[in-house]
Amino acid sequence: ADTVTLQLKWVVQGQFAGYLVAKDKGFYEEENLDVTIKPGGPDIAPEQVIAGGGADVVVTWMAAGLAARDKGVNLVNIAQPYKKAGMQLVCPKDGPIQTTDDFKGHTLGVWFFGNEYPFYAWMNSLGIPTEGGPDGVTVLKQSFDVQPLIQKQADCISVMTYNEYWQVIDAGFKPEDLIVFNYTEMGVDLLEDGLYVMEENLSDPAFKDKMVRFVRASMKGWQYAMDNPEEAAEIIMDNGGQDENHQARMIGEVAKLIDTPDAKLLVPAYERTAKALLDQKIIEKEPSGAYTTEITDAM
Amino acid sequence: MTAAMPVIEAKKLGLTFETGDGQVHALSNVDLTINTGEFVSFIGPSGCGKTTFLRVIADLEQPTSGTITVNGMTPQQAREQRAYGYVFQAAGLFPWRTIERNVALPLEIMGYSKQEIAERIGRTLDLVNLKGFEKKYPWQLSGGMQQRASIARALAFDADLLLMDEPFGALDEIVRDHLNEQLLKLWARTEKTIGFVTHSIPEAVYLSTKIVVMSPRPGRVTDVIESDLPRERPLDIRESPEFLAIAARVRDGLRAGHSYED
Amino acid sequence: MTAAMPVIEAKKLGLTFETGDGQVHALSNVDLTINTGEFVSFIGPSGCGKTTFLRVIADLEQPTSGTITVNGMTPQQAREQRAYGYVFQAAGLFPWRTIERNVALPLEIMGYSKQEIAERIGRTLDLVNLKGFEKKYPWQLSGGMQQRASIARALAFDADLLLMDEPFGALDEIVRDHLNEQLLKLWARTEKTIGFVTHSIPEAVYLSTKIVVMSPRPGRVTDVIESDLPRERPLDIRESPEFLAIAARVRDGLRAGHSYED
Amino acid sequence: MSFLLRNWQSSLVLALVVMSMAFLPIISSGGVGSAFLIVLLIVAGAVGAMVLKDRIAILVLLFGAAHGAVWLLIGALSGKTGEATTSFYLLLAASWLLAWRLVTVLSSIKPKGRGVDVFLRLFIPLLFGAWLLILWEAIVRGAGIPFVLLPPPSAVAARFSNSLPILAADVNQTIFKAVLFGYVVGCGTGFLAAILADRFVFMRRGLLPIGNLVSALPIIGVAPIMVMWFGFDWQSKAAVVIIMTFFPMLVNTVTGLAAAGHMERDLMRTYASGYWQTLAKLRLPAAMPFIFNALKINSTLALIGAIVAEFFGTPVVGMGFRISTEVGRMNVDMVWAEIAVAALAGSVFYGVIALAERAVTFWHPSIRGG
Amino acid sequence: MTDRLRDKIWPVTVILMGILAAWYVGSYSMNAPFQRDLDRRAGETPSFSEFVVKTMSQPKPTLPAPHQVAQNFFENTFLRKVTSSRSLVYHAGITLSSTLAGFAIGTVLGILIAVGIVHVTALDRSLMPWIITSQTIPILALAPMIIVVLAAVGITGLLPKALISTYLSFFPVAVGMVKGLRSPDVLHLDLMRTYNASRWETFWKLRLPASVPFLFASMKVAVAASLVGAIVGELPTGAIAGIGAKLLNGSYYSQTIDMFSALVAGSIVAALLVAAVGIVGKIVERNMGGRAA
Ligand SMILES: Nc1ncnc2c1ncn2[C@@H]1O[C@H](COP(=O)(O)OP(=O)(O)OP(=O)(O)O)[C@@H](O)[C@H]1O
Ligand SMILES: Nc1ncnc2c1ncn2[C@@H]1O[C@H](COP(=O)(O)OP(=O)(O)OP(=O)(O)O)[C@@H](O)[C@H]1O
Ligand SMILES: Cc1ncc(C[n+]2csc(CCO)c2C)c(N)n1
Ligand SMILES: [Mg+2]
Ligand SMILES: [Mg+2]
Repeated sequence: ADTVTLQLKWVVQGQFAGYLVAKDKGFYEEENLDVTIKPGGPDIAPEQVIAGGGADVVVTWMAAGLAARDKGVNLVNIAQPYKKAGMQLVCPKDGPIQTTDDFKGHTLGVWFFGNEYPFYAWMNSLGIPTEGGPDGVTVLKQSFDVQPLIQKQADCISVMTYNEYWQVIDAGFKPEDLIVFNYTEMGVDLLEDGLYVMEENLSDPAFKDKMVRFVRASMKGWQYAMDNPEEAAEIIMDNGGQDENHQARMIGEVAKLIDTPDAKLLVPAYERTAKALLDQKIIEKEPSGAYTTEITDAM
Repeated sequence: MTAAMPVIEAKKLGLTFETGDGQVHALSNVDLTINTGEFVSFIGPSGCGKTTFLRVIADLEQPTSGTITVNGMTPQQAREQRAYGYVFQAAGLFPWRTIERNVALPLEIMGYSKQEIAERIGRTLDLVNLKGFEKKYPWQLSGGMQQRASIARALAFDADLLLMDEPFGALDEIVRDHLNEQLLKLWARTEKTIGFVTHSIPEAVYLSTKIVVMSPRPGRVTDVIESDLPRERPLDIRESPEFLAIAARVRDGLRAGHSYED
Repeated sequence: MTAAMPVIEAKKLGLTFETGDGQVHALSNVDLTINTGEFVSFIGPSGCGKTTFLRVIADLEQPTSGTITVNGMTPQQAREQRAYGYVFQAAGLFPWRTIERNVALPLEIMGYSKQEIAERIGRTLDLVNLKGFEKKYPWQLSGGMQQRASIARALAFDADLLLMDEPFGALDEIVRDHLNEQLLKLWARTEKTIGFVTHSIPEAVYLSTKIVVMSPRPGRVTDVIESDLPRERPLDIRESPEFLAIAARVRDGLRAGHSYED
Repeated sequence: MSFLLRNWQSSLVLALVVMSMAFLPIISSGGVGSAFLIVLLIVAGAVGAMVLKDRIAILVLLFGAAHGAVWLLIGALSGKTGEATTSFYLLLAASWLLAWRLVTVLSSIKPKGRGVDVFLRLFIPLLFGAWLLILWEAIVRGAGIPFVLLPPPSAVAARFSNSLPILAADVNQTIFKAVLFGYVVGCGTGFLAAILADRFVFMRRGLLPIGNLVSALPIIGVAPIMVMWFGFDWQSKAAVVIIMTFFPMLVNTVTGLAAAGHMERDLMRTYASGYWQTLAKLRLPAAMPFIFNALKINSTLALIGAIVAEFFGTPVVGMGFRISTEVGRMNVDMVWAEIAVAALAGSVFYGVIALAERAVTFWHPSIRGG
Repeated sequence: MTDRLRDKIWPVTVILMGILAAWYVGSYSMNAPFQRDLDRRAGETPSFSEFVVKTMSQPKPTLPAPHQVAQNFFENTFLRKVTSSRSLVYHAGITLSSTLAGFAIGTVLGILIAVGIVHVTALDRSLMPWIITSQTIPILALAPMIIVVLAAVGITGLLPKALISTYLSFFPVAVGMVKGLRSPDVLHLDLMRTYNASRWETFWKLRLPASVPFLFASMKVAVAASLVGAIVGELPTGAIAGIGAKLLNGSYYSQTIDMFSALVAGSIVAALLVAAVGIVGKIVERNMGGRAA
């Protein structure tokens, strides 16, 4: 069987259910693939792993992928399972922030490590400086958790619809207690989990074929996970996930972002992402060849 | 002179060390009385318990049998009243203090005034002939000089009871004679009681009013010799027949304590 | 006896220590020749440079002027040929070794066989009367016993040149006499050359074929006395007029080196 | 023979040069022209170091040969990243050996004047460090290691000099706020706890086991909790530093307080010296080498602690923040620039403490020279 | 036995009680604000005693109460199979193995470096400052890169984590040993010189025994540092197993109770390790004729 190593962006959780299910259910084997899944974690940059030869294909966010490409790691998006962004900013309703006009002079929790681009793009479009002071917002590098909201260290924090949002709810907030700013709904979303490979590998037809089979099996896994969230959560738990109910719920939420599991990249979303990065000078030159539809077309 | 009052009274004193491979009887059945103003020398083969006895007096070692009183108190009480000046067998100077600061150490602890300290440092360093070495550190001095500094340290403050463990062992004869004389003068002037360990028979006889001869395994007192030499002792008293007679008695006592005789 | 061949030849030897507050002239202009099989004592006030001179011979200190040869070589070469046995002023036993392992140390280093080592430990500990203390650690021994152990350590191996820095300072007269005799016997038997620092005039005269009197600040040789006493020396030779005459000369030399005279 | 052994570096250099001839050229797409000059330089250095008598001449020759050769080697790489051949690495190793020889000769100098001594004390380690960087540069560029894995030092240096204001702000946040405060408080409380444990047997018996348990807390777990308790600004980082520095100080001080000799303690006993007097005049001075040991260990721990704690929630300034953020942005050169700053600051910090140690424990055999 | 009670158990118990009391007070006051918010949003007005109970039974408290931690710790230690990934014993075992591996390598490396520094002037002059500098590099910044680079050359599993432990633990050993190897008396060194003892013999018979107290003091610090290294090393490896993984996952889901019981487990491991080193040190010193202080 052909071997494939996949590097995840984060620890094992419902966010990556499709790949884990595909492996567990033997979908990869059916495609004659022997897939190794490497979990990620804080400060594991998948772009670095693939550049070092530690993986054949990685899951990462497009902003990070394009930034890496700009730095000479020639990543190419071969598939985009997540159609919509899951990131949002939530604020307690009894706090000072009700609308985007209230941001000035307050503290917002933001995830860094390549996850900060959508936030800065949004602030950029709102015209709010991020250096603090009465006319800008104070940015706080948010930890892994939702504590800054509970501790009132920040007035709003970043959450993923499928993960931290539910932790806020679990902590005793009711949905009606929260003001939510969803990046997708506001039209300032950047593409999230996609599959990326090194450009030089793509010139090899055998590799291309391997990727076609890989993406096909992965999407079959996603379909299965969306149809059987309980069983998928079980599989995730077996692979080191935490909190079974939370994982099942996460898969349900992720399903909403994936929509139809065809992994096709929406070119307008790509272009919006690239433009936002250019506008903020996160990348210096207009990206070209940063995606290919050949793999998904061949599925 | 005040009437002879016992400063130290040891009765059936015994001390046994527990070591990894059995017991060492350092002292056994020691009976001894030392009166105020006496100058008592301890002499005996090495390992016979001289140091141990001095340490018991100074409350540095606890006897395992018998009793001992110092000025009618327990050694601990006496120590807490700062009754002792102690010169150890090794110099034991603090390497981070200069010679003068080493001498100043007990004075600082006992709360002498700055001025008084300076004055006493000068006086005692002069006494042991270490003028000019005030600012040196111990490791910059020869062994004998270190030992003299440690003597100065013990003489700098006013303890009624001076315990000296081979203080002059590392000194040459001339300095030793000089210091012997100085010590006698100091003793005559201050009426201190002195306990003095030495290996030199002439030194013991020259200095003491009482000589305690000890013998080892187990450490015990084999002879106590009261000296009838006058209190005023010029150095040439050492050639006098009385002196030589006492010395001979000490030598005999010592020899008896040794296992080898050839 | 082999013809007198110089073992040590010092010419205009000088050594100055640099200290924080100025120079100390420990040795200056020392001229001295020591021949094979001689027993040379160094005597002088404390701080006059005796230890320093021994250390220069043993290549532990580098002279700052003049020259010195040992067996016609530099001290370093002689040291590399293991020409020295050295007894330091302080015992310097290794606290983590028992007495017998301490004595075994040089033997191990010089590659003696196990059996030979055991045999020599027994013999030398016997010589210094420390039988029964083989398994004790240094801190379980009295000061004099430690010093004797360190002497045993230096005698255990066969060095042609034995340097001893106040080896008997901490011992009582009887043991001292005993060890003096033993040392003389050993010397007669092995024809070692011995450099010996002492503060005792009788000891120096009793042991030596040559007595070097030194004086301090700066350390220099003020007198070299050749002893014409016979090589065979019973202990009572110390009462003979020849002996006393030499002793008197040494005492005068010593006294001249001291600043205080009363 | 012994002549060859005494200077084994030179002999090995010549062997390496001969071997490198078999693998020419040094750059896979290049000629052998510059290689000739490099080989000449290296051989001159090696042979010179063996035959010359004058030490100054040897030093000058070695310095010139080693650095000239490596300069040419790295120069040959410009525009040809990743094309180094075996021959390149052999010559690189040869020039490095020459530098080693240089350091060996320099170290054997027993300086007379104080100025020369200070110069050597600084120059030798700097030379060593410079060669670490040189080797890093040559290997990264020679082997074409991806920039996002390990950037060459030259790129780091460029980034460093372009980002001084950011670096300064980060240092201010991390070192001047968190580290210094945490270090002083952590070492101070560790010291006081040690005294307390020493003074009251009850405390020692009760506090030491619990102290061991609590203070060996893995800081990784503590950091998020500290952020929860003390907020995301520098106070929580200082708290982490306090926890990290407390344990070494406690342990070392307790050990040090037991280090005074038996005779010295007996001496103080005969003076009926009180606890505090014995502490001040005997046991603390005797404990100083141990206390400084802790101060030195802590100086590096404090820096690591503060930086690592910033991985968990901070304002958008600070060395740890910058490092974790810039890794995510693939600005690995900025990461290394921050690491360089951390290393520099840490070394200075350590150096200051080492100087203080020399001044305070001047009497210790290890300082007097043993 | 009564001695033991008086000398060991009683003081520890008293101080523990004090800490526990302070902890309860702390967890009340730290959890109260959030509880008040919760109640306000839910429109409840509990009595004071009800409120206190609530602050001590939050599922994700800011500072969990001791009994919450104790219960969690008990469940996860004693009621789970040791092979289960929910067992703290299992996680502690994983961490312990890389700690020990790293500690062993680090100690050996530290000793070797110290020996080199004490014996080779060129190393003494050039290496020491860089060893110190090495410790100022924030390891967590390097850890992911080390793991990535090592994985790229095919080294995975225990070794990368152990190497991070090594990195942290070699330093105290190296510094302590340099000091220890230089600690012999001048007199003792002179003695060896008169024997013309080789460097090796001087090292083996003098420097090494003299350095033993220093070695064990540094090893105590090093073993604690190793544990930190192992935990740090577990974070970027996918955080699947080990105390570090428990901590990370706990913090990722704000499961403070889990985090605290993982911390307790870590501390116990640390204390056991430090105690073990201490005991070995005592035994060695006793066999070297050590004298009770
Ligand atoms: N701490 C100790 N532990 C075990 N034995 C000891 C200890 N201190 C001394 N001894 C033993 O007690 C005996 C008496 O020792 P002490 O030091 O009193 O002798 P000393 O008469 O002063 O000898 P010296 O003239 O050699 O100094 C010796 O046999 C010694 O080995
Ligand atoms: N390391 C040193 N640094 C500075 N001065 C020193 C050093 N060693 C010795 N001296 C000085 O050199 C002089 C000679 O010292 P040395 O030890 O040789 O005397 P000594 O004759 O052996 O005396 P003693 O009989 O007291 O042992 C002394 O004044 C001493 O202070
Ligand atoms: C350092 C750090 N980075 C990101 C997140 C948030 N997070 C958790 S999952 C996820 C999606 C990744 O695909 C994101 C952004 C965090 N908590 N800590
Ligand atoms: Mg004694
Ligand atoms: Mg001397």
